[in-house]
Amino acid sequence: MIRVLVSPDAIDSAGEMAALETDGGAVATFTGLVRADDGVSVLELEHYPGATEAALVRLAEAARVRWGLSAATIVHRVGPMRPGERIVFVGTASAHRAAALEACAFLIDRLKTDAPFWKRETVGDATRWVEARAHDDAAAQRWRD
Amino acid sequence: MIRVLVSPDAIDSAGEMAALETDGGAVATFTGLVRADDGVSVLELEHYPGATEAALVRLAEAARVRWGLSAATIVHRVGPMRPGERIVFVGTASAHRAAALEACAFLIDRLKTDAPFWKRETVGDATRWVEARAHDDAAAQRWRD
Amino acid sequence: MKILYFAWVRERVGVAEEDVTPPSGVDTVAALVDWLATRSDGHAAAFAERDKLRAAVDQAFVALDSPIAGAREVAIFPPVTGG
Amino acid sequence: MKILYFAWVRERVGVAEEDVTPPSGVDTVAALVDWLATRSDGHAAAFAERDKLRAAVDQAFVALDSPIAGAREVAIFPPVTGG
Repeated sequence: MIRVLVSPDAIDSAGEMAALETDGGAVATFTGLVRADDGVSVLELEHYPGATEAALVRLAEAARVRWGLSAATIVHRVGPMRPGERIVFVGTASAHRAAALEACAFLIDRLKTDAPFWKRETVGDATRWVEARAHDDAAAQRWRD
Repeated sequence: MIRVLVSPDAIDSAGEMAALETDGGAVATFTGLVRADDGVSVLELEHYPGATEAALVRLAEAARVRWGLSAATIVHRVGPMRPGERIVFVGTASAHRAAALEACAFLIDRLKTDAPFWKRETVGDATRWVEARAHDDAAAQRWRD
Repeated sequence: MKILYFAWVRERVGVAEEDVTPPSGVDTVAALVDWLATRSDGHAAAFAERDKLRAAVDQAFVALDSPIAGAREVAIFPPVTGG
Repeated sequence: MKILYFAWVRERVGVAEEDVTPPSGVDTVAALVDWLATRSDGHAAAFAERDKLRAAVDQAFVALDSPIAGAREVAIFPPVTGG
């Protein structure tokens, strides 16, 4: 079962995690939070409606097939958010722990490079668009065949 | 912050996950569930009181140091439990996603070989002690230096 | 043809989307960007650094030298930074 | 010296723990197991397959050839199967 949600609402990670506990085995999750330690007061996420959701569904489906998952969930918040709030939740379910863990890592690495999202930070009175980082590309690259 | 709990109570994975969201960055979790697909009606976990908790604290502390975690949690249920119920929860928090994900995988692999727990399954009228599996040793081994 | 802009490309162009009819010689994303850059100072500023631009044609990520024949929607944006 | 048993070792021995005073020649875990095996048929059954036994001395995992001099608590059990 694939679940993808892109929404300005707060992410219900507990509910998403519980929903993955369907038929036993293993559930792995990753939650990304707005970092509170670098002076950012507001983080804003922009996306490409329709194309972003489609990219996330493709990613989740690729993981489901590659690792034989029973379920995969990607929830990504958009719009303005504050330090400590959840930006992204990824969850995977499988009969086997290694499959759940690897697929979870795959999804978070790949969604950073393969899905159209853009971050803008506010620090003090200044706002700036976050630049893509080479090590995100490297992290995503390790999953290529 | 290290948190270790060995208890016969149901595992509050949502509460444990939320408690890891302290200072932003990344939270990774793994939940192991009693599998419902192999005819087991009851799974019972025995442990070595004191020694088990100490082994888990050592593991969590090793992960904290190795990956620079801000927090690590291991909750392991003992006593009888039923299919679909949570056996184990592992959670890690870090400023960096790779650290959280790798440390989470390390903890679940290593606790299978390094902490004294024993599983007994009931299938129909028969109960049997689960035998250790070579691939658990192999999974734990990949983390050795 | 509908053109969509995101992030700082959108801000510099000044609009989130526009409908355009490029001349027939404009047959790749790169050629489209060259042509769009002539529309205003904002467009020119948005497209000044070509190596910082990425594109999608009909919602599929493509290289800038990809053809646009038959495309209904072309999006131009900076490298993505989600997750 | 307190001896603890877990899982099927405990079931075969018939008790979860016992206090024993091994003779002075019993100086390793393996020698202790040999000596304990003489205490009852249950002990003998529990310790029949040495390669399936693991041990801890004062709550630290050890190999069966490890010394037990000064140990206060020795645990004998099957390979662990948690997680």
